[in-house]
Amino acid sequence: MALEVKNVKKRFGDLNVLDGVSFTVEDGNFACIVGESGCGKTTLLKIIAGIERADEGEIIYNGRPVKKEDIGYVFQDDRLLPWRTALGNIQFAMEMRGITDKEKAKSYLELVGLKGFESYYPHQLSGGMRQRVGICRALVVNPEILLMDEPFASLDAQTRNRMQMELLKIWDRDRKTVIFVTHSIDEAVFLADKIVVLSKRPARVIDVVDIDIERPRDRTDEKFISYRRKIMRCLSSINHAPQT
Amino acid sequence: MALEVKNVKKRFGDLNVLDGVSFTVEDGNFACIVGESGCGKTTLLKIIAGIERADEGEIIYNGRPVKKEDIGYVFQDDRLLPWRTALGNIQFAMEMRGITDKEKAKSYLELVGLKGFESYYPHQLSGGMRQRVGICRALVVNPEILLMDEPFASLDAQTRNRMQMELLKIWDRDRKTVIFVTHSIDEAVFLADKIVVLSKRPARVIDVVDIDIERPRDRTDEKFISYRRKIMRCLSSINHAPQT
Amino acid sequence: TTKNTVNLVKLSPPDMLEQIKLGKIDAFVAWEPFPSKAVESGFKVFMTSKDIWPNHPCCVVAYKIGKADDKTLRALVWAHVKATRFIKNPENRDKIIEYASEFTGLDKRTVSIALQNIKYVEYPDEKEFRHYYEFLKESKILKKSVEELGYESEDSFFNDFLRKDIYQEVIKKLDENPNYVPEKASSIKLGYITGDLHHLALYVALKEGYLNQVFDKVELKQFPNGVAIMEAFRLGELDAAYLGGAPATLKRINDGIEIRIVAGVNNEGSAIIVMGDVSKPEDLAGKTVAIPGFGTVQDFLMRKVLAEGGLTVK
Amino acid sequence: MRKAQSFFLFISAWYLLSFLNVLPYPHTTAITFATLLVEGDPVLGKTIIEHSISSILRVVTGSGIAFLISIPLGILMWYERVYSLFYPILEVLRPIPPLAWIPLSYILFASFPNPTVFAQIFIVFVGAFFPSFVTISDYARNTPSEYIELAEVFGGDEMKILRRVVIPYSIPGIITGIRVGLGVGWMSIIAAEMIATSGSGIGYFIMVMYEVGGRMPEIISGMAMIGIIGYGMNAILLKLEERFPWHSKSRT
Amino acid sequence: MRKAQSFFLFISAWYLLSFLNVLPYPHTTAITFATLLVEGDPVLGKTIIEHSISSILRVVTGSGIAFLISIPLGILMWYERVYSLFYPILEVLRPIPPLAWIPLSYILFASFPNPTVFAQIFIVFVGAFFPSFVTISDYARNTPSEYIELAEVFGGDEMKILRRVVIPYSIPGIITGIRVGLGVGWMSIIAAEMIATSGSGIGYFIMVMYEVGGRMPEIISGMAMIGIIGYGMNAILLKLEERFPWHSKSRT
Ligand SMILES: Nc1ncnc2c1ncn2[C@@H]1O[C@H](COP(=O)(O)OP(=O)(O)OP(=O)(O)O)[C@@H](O)[C@H]1O
Ligand SMILES: Nc1ncnc2c1ncn2[C@@H]1O[C@H](COP(=O)(O)OP(=O)(O)OP(=O)(O)O)[C@@H](O)[C@H]1O
Ligand SMILES: [Mg+2]
Ligand SMILES: [Mg+2]
Repeated sequence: MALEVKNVKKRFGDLNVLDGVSFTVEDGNFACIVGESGCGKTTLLKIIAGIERADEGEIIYNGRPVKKEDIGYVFQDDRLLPWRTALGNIQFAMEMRGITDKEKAKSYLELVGLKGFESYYPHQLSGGMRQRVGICRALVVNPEILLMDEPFASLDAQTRNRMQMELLKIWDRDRKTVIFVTHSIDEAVFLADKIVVLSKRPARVIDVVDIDIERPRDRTDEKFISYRRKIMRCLSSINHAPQT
Repeated sequence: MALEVKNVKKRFGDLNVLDGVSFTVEDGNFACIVGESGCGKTTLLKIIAGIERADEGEIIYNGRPVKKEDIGYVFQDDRLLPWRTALGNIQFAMEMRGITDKEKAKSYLELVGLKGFESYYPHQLSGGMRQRVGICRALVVNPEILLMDEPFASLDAQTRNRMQMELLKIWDRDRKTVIFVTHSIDEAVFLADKIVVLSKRPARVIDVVDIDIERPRDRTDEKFISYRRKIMRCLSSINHAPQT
Repeated sequence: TTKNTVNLVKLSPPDMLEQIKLGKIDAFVAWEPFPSKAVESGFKVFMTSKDIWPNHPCCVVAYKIGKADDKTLRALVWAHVKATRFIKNPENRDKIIEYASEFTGLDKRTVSIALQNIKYVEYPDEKEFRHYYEFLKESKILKKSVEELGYESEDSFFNDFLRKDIYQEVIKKLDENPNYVPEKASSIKLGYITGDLHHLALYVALKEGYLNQVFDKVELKQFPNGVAIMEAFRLGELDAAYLGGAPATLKRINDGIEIRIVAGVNNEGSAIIVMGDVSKPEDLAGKTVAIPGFGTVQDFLMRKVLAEGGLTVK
Repeated sequence: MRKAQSFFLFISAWYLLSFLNVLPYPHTTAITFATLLVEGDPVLGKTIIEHSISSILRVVTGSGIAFLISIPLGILMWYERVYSLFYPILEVLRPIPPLAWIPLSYILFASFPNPTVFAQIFIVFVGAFFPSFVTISDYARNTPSEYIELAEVFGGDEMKILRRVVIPYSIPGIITGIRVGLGVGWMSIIAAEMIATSGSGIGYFIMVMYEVGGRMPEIISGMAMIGIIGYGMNAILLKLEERFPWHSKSRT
Repeated sequence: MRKAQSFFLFISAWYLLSFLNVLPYPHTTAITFATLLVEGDPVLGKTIIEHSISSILRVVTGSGIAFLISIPLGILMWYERVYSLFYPILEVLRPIPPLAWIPLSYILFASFPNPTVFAQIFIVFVGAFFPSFVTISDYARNTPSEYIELAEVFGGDEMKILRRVVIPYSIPGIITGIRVGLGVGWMSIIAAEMIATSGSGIGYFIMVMYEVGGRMPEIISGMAMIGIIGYGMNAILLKLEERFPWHSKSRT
């Protein structure tokens, strides 16, 4: 029972992006992917979701190919439909699966602190608010596999911390498989059971670090800081860039 | 000689967004703005840039209103023109001012690590790459005032650190006035001469903290950490939210 | 009130045929060969134009003032008179039927019926022409008076409009010498209406070589109707043309298009076709009847018949 | 203010042309127009209002039917298989002008109770159908791939993508399509009335005035009436377009 | 494959109609068409190719001039002041169909050397101008405010915004506009040729065949020729549209 990414390769014309990426996420585990900008994280997530085709390799979920019904996806750009309100955008995802439950959609908006903005159109929302609507949209369909592409990048520290805890709460309750792309090592260590470190483009898996800390985690904890340092070192070693 | 934001007020219909925001940034200083998601940071930046009108208050630069020629702007969404390549998008900003200097545009792309991607169209670039093109576009016109709306949000830690240092280098050379919106307190303390802390919506200035550390700054430095803690406390106090 | 009114619509003659077949109209008036074609399809001739207004003028040969000199006109009128006389000669009957069939694209039987209803003439009767003019004036279809065009009186207008001297000169020469051929003119741009059996003389003049005898070059142009020919006159694209006397008069006066009539083409040659039981004008009450255009001779003929039956147009 | 300027420009140009003896004077035309509004012309005996109503009824029917087909079909062109099945046929039929259908339509509708009206409505149909169809299908086929991707990742099948993404995205295109289609439909009825006629309609009015001759003010009055009606139809549709709050707006 | 299906569907429908005695059989028509390609018709003595060339030349000239004006003017409608000055005039003139201009255009061009040709080109001009103008100005006026904001913040004046943002953004609209405009221009020439004529052109050919009567295969051949030419023009413009790599694409 696991999600297996097996030797995935992808090129865009001359540009070699994914050069044989393989890793496994156990069912109900929380995995984070970190890697340099432009290394191929979004491409990988799209391939897992089945909206981009791999040149080689395959994605296996519980012994079978991934189905659309398994997936919840948070896009890196917020990708809200401009003709729908905040609430309408969340309902959109439900409609795609034939569900209609306005109250549920509303309760998720409340969860991310957007009560009162139900009827705002995307262009009337701030960047962070739009991103939060995108997160609700992915959560509301109760997916087996939740793919999140830098969902918290445009949130302030407070909101981000709050959202991280809310996400863990939801995950803890339902124990879905999560693959979470982030640039924040702090965030990765705080959230993940397992961190997949990608090399720079063409991406390969350079390391898979299991984070063995009890939840809720404390960022000032000795172990936490040492994990952080480890991932940082790992990343900077591939990049051959001086570490700050 | 300074950029003065004087009692700026702004409502969108029923929604009170800016409720009398005032602060001053001395000429050649680097200011960071932090505040909760949706509090009005982008709105404030747009008002300073003159692309959104304030209901009340004014913006004074060196005793006169701000002119378009003074401004370089990095948008929160990357806002690249889809019909222009990476290089073309940078040249766009130059063309708006009647400059043509392809080599200069190229050199900025190189600066942000996008050598070789000159002729890629926006949809062929990763999220972080697009954001970097947006930064080049603002820098290339040598503005007196550089307004940056979460420019590094979608960058990985390495690239982000590199970009922060490059930005400081450029700033140190030209000593332009910078207003930089960020959600990362770490980033704010690392970059700023002065941090403007905004309350939650409707936004008011809750505190202005001068960062009195020599550059280059060390994130592990005692003083650095204490500033960080101070800003965090300040932010969380307004939000009445538990701090992690 | 529908008891004694008639619904009058304007249609092009080919459409009339289609529409009466569809039962959309109950009667129409048109020039040959359309009435004969309708008869061919089983419709009935109610009245021919001869019954309504004997000897009424129909088509004429007109020229644009300034576009044709007397030499050209003499040549044209000569060819036209020769062709008309050729048509009227009973010896040529078979040949004429063949020409008429080629010209209209109809079978010989239909054209031979149609030919009986047309009276080919060399010059129209001026009195009848004025009769028609009075009708236009009374029904307010004329927008201008001849005085506005710069004529002192209607008499002086008609003297100018119906130019008879060339025709008289040509027939006089022909009387003296049947083999008379006028001096050859250089070229002429000549218009006519597509498939209009009234204009058979033109085709005969062409086929029998009369036109080539007196012109170095003849440029023929087809038009769907007389209005189009008058527009072509206005634009200076034609030197002379075969067309109905109606559009010629209407546009001469209303639009001031400067033309003169130098010869007649035919008298009569139209008929009213009906569907069902119509034996007297009163029977048309409440029906839809079609005319080819307002202010045309056919319009006049129809209104005359309706008036006889005490009917008014709605 | 600006409207007044616009009007002034227009009238000046007209007076200039009248001065050059090309057109009748605006005031003469205005008087004729006013008269025609209340009194019938001696030739046809109907007011210009009566003619307009006939034409409008035909246009509304013909274009209405056209939109009933062009909107769903245009949207369905988003499906690759519908597109490749219908596009070649429609692309060959499209450039055949409404007028060229007149002879055929008379024969096609021969067995109908009122063939002239059917033929005219058919001609309006042909006129309104293709431009609206092209505009709508262009929009539908250009639905941004980002939104399609979004719907796909949430498990939307083609039907749902069509209903929830392609259709709402295409709404501005539908309205533009209706505007353009009505415009061409309006042109077509005028043309159809000019050639074949059933005794009323503005096109018929203009054509008869033209044939009878000497009625330039009447002709221009007819054209003005056409312009006014067209302007009205367009204005209503533009108001409709403003109803979409998310619709990207340019500065005002 | 799909094209074959499409063709098959079309031909079957046609045979059905022929069976019902509504249309002549496709094969009869095909033979007539083939004959007309190489041999002149007995009535007019010109091949259908010669007629087509006449019509195409008129369309290309008339629409060419139309686009020379509608493209810049459509783009300029982005300027609020241009818009409010010209829009009311154009909106009133727009719904006046090309055919309604025939009487006026004859008078306007009476003093020109070749008035019929001028009048016909003018009618095509009117036909092609308005639809292309509406499409282009719709696009230009809908330039996303985000991009305008971007240009403004970098100090672009209106001129630069126009050249660097509005124009490139509107390019797909310009091409759609040209496509729609050419379509209506093509319609207009056929209509113009049907009413007033200069001795050649496909519209003239069809009308003469109709008037002479009994020539349904010839009429359909003429319509087919119109269709083929229109299809060709459209295909070329679609190829052009594909040249824009950034143009949002739907799935293929
Ligand atoms: N055009 C608009 N119409 C209505 N409300 C708007 C509009 N633009 C912004 N707002 C509202 O103003 C508030 C502030 O928005 P703004 O984008 O300035 O926030 P922000 O501080 O930049 O947030 P973030 O950090 O999430 O980007 C939000 O509540 C937003 O909903
Ligand atoms: N459609 C495309 N055509 C060509 N190249 C592409 C395309 N999509 C992505 N790329 C290239 O693939 C590489 C990886 O892109 P991707 O978006 O996966 O990066 P990423 O790891 O998500 O980066 P970031 O952290 O900046 O979002 C980039 O170099 C990008 O230019
Ligand atoms: Mg990415
Ligand atoms: Mg913001």
